[in-house]
Amino acid sequence: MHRFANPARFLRLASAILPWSSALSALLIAAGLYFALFHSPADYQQGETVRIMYVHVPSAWLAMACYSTMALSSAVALIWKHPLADLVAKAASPIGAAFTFLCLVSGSLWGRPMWGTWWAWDARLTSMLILFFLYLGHMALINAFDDPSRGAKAAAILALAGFVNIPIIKFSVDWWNTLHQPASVSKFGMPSIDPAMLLPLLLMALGFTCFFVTVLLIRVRTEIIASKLRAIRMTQIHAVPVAVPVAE
Amino acid sequence: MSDFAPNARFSGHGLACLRGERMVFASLDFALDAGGALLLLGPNGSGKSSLLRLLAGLLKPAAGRLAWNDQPVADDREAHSARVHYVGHHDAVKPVLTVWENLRFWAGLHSPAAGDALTAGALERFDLKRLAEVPGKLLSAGQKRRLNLARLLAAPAPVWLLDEPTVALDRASVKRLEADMARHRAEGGMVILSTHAEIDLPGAAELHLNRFTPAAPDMALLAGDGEDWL
Amino acid sequence: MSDFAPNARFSGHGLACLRGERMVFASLDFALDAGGALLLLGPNGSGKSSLLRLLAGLLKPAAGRLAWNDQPVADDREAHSARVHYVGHHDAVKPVLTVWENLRFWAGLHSPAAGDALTAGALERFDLKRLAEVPGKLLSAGQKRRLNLARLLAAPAPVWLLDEPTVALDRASVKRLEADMARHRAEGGMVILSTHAEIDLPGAAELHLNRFTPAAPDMALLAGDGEDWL
Amino acid sequence: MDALANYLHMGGYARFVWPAYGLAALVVGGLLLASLRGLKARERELKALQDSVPGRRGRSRAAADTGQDQ
Amino acid sequence: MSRLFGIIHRDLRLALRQGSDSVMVVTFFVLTVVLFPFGIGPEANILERVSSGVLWVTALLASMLSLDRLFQADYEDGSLELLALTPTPLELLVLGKVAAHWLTTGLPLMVAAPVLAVLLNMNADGFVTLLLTMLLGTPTLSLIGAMGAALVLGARRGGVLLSLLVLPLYIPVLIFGVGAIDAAVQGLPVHAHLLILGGMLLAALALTPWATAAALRQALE
Amino acid sequence: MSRLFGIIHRDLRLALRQGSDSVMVVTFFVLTVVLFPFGIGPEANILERVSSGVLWVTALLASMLSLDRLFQADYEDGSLELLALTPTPLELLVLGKVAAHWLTTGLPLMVAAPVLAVLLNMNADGFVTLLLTMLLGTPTLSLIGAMGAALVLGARRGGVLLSLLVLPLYIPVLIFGVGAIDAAVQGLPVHAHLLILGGMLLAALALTPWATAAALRQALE
Ligand code: HEM
Ligand SMILES: Nc1ncnc2c1ncn2[C@@H]1O[C@H](COP(=O)(O)OP(=O)(O)OP(=O)(O)O)[C@@H](O)[C@H]1O
Ligand SMILES: Nc1ncnc2c1ncn2[C@@H]1O[C@H](COP(=O)(O)OP(=O)(O)OP(=O)(O)O)[C@@H](O)[C@H]1O
Ligand SMILES: [Mg+2]
Ligand SMILES: [Mg+2]
Repeated sequence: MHRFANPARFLRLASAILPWSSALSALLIAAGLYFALFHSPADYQQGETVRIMYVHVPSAWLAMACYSTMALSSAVALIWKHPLADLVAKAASPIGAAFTFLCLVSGSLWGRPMWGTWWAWDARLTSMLILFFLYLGHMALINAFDDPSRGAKAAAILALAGFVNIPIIKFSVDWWNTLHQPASVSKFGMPSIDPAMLLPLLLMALGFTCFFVTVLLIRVRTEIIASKLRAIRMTQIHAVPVAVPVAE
Repeated sequence: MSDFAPNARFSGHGLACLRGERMVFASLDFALDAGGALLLLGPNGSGKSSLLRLLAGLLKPAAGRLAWNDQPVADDREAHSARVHYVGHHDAVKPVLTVWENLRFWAGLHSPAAGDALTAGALERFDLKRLAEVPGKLLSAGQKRRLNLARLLAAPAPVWLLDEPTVALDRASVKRLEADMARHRAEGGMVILSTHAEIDLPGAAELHLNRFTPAAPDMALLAGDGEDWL
Repeated sequence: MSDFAPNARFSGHGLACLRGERMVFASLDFALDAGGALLLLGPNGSGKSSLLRLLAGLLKPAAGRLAWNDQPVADDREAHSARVHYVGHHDAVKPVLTVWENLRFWAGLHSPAAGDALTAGALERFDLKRLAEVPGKLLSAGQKRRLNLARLLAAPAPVWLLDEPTVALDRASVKRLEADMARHRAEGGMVILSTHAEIDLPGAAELHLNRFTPAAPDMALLAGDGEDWL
Repeated sequence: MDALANYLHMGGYARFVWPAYGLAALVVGGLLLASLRGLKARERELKALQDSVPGRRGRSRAAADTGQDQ
Repeated sequence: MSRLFGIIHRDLRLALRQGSDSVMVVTFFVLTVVLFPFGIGPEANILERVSSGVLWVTALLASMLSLDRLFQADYEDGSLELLALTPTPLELLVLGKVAAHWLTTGLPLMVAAPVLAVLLNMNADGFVTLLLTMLLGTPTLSLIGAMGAALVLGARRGGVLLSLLVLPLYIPVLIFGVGAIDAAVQGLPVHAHLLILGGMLLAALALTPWATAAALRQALE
Repeated sequence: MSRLFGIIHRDLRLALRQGSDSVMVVTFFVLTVVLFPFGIGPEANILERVSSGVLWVTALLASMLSLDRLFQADYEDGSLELLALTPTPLELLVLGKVAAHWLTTGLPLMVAAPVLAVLLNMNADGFVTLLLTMLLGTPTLSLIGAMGAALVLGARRGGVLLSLLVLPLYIPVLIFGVGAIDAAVQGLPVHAHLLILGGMLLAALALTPWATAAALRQALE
């Protein structure tokens, strides 16, 4: 009967994880920044602009990872009706939207010096823009219904349907010849990138991930309290003594 | 129609219904055998319509399960849909289609067995034959309701779920509906019906919905106390 | 409220109603004095709703005339509107406004005399007070209907035109409505009501609408040859 | 000093690199702050509501207890 | 009067709660204008050349689409019957509804227009005129559109045809609106255009409420 | 299968009787396109330059606007509940409804497009490609739009939300549609564009009915 899973366990778990994840993310991001800004070489082609990579690529990865989290928890919510799953999806989408935005803007800032244009209707860029709109739509849809459980279900369906976009983002550089860089770090086998660049990249990516976990836990906790608030108000409105079972 | 089998049994166990995050009823049980009838009673807002929608398969129970011959209904939704007729508050009458077209469409969609003959018979039975070519928008409230009820006869199905079916019907039509329900039950069908009015449904079991107030344990998630949570 | 005068009289003479090129009734007469009640009866499609809409001023009579204290109603439509309350098949409940906002709006629009106190009293009377802050879309069928009926008390008007008002109401609410109608009549109001259900309206005149079949010779042209229809 | 200026100059790409990092800081910091503020606000609301409904606490606890043995 | 404000207040509240119209119209306006660079290509001079036209055509469409259902919801849920039965002239209620509608759609449209004009690279000389034409033009569109919406309610099947009849009435607004902006961009005087737009507004204000109320009454029969 | 045709048949009949969607969409399409010369001015070369973009943007809007009410009427009058309760997979019924919708809107749009292309001075080399892109693109738009319409059933701000959900997903169709026409006008090969449009149609055909049906089921809860 996980339909009514007790959130107490989740909250205990969250309280246990939170201090670690927040400390770890601060540490990793600090270290990543140090290496990114002071201890990595400029690229022989791209010069100093390559430093944008340490923001751009981790945020791109996180944007996609966050959407995948959302899609996964939406599937769990639809199939097993686990109430926490809905809350996770709801908590995740603003985070994902923020990082997608960061990826878009940093990519654009990188594109200007590299390609000579802020924007091009290239497959990867377009699909990333669509991801951003999907996040916005998800957030809007969740809040568009008077009954929050309906909003959650509609948004879950949207999240799942929109998941097709993720492989398109990932593989668009392989399927179409585009302006954008093909995978060099995330390739299977040996990454074709200078280890001095790889280190800060990985540090930043891990730091962002820990940050994501931290904020996600905070937001899920907020959502749990909010749903509890709603339940209390609802029982006040309907004047039904929620908890007094009627003797038959 | 194997579903009209004399040993058919439609039952629910431990059903709970959440609407708008509010528990409307919980741990509700019922069982109905072929030929049986169940009368849902209760004041406004007690959850009669919600229960009927749940039995039809439009709402998923928050807890508990529905069974047909002890097979969970959830296993084969389409078979369940073929078994039930649901008549709700809305009449689903398209204003621009004629009475005949409206009925024929629903009958054909519900069962391929339904043909023109059955449709004509149903119209006849509900005294709509002379209106067959009239567009839906010209019907009075009671005529629309009768058209909606005519689906019951135009495409046979063993379980009738009727949400306040006598609303807007004149007395002659109510009498006819009562006779139809009796015949349906004699053939092994079942009727589950909510109403605030008098209706003649001999031998029907009664389910009083106001007795079920939201029970506690399941609400732990939504309404539990602070400390358990944080 | 001068319209509540004890010698007020609402009457109609030779009324005829055409709907969709068909004569629904013709040469209908009625008269109602302060404190009186008129019960409209007749099978589905006999023209009860049409007559009520006509009395409200939504439909224009094809023939005949309506009068208030022997003044033709058509002379001053706005005065007539201020005199009547019409409760039809639709509930006019906005899903996004709360129960309070829904009622307050209609009351204020109908008469400037209606204030918060009357609105609150009407909600109380129809057992909706605890739902005052609930948005309309969460109401059950009977709750919506009660909200619609609460207009009657929130902005006083002498003539109540009620089209099957007990539909979807539970028994307790029907009792309350009956009491309200009795009090309204005691205060000099009038009630005209159509129904298929039992309702307690002591001393009400009855108007059987099936008695008026399309007869008038001059209408033969419009009503077709009649055989197709009735 | 020159080294710093030179560094900040980013090989002529300062106006692309620094905004990228600045925005990243804004996004990360903003998310964290907004989420924490939301949590605090909800917690306050809950507390206010629970204080304003005396007896709720006891009742729901009793119910949870009876609930177990149903 | 208090009833006029009553209905404006309620319609504003409805619009804000369900947000359908106002946000919808602005979103539609913004999204459509943003789609154009995708379709036409981002070349600045072409965009500039077509900017006033695109803005006005889109504003016209946004207004027309939002007006389409101005009375529909009230008609379907029975509110329109009750409105017609209140002791207030229906013409006044129509004016109230149109005013509420303009406040929630025309006004946001006006606010959004200069921003989008920047996006489309419009010459800055045209901005003030753009705002003025919108101020005079959008209420006219609302009034005419309300009449169309009422006609559509009454005649179900003929509805489309009747709305077809209403649309041509929009074209003069479009022509003088765009004309004024183009004149302003080229440094020519714009008084004449604005006067004509104002005249159209006054005429619409005087005539359409009657026609609209009559059409609504007929729809309720 | 006979049920699929049953629902197509009924929806076609409904559309033809009340004429709302099909005529409305084509009217909207034609009027909008016709408004452009008024807005932009009749200079042939500028019109030619923007013709493919204007046509596709307008087609997109027309399709989106007509889809807005695809399930709405059935939802409000209770037909949708009954459809969900027939022993036919809801996915199939969704396909039927979308097919009927495309027949009454997408098809007329396609027929009208070349005529309007002439009006906008489009180079004749682009006509065949225009038709082909419309043939592949408009069903995709209908399928995606149906999903959006089902998701927003019963939502506040349904209309805006729909455009927010659907327009971004329309952008690829727009880009490749316009791209193909521009390529054709310039004498370049168009296979690649058309293949991608075809791929999008197949993907939409395979995926959206499930999502739409799921969304409808939850709207009925
Ligand atoms: C607005 C424009 C841009 C967007 C939306 C964008 C989007 C993305 C995305 C989604 C990824 C992650 C892909 C994956 O993990 O497979 C990525 C990775 C990357 N991007 Fe961008 N990008 C943009 C501009 C640029 C520019 C201008 C450059 C450099 C010239 C660039 C270089 C890279 C590199 C090197 C990677 C890492 C690839 C790998 O190793 O997997 N991006 N970008
Ligand atoms: N769509 C909905 N979303 C949320 N809550 C709802 C919804 N529909 C109904 N409710 C609530 O669920 C409860 C049960 O409603 P339901 O319609 O089942 O009652 P009912 O017994 O049929 O009442 P009536 O006799 O008035 O028809 C009511 O309190 C109502 O407020
Ligand atoms: N909008 C309309 N246009 C044309 N004809 C109509 C319209 N509405 C109803 N009718 C016809 O007018 C006749 C009277 O309808 P009316 O609704 O008045 O009946 P009623 O007595 O209220 O019936 P019920 O008991 O079913 O509510 C019916 O035969 C109906 O077909
Ligand atoms: Mg009910
Ligand atoms: Mg009636």
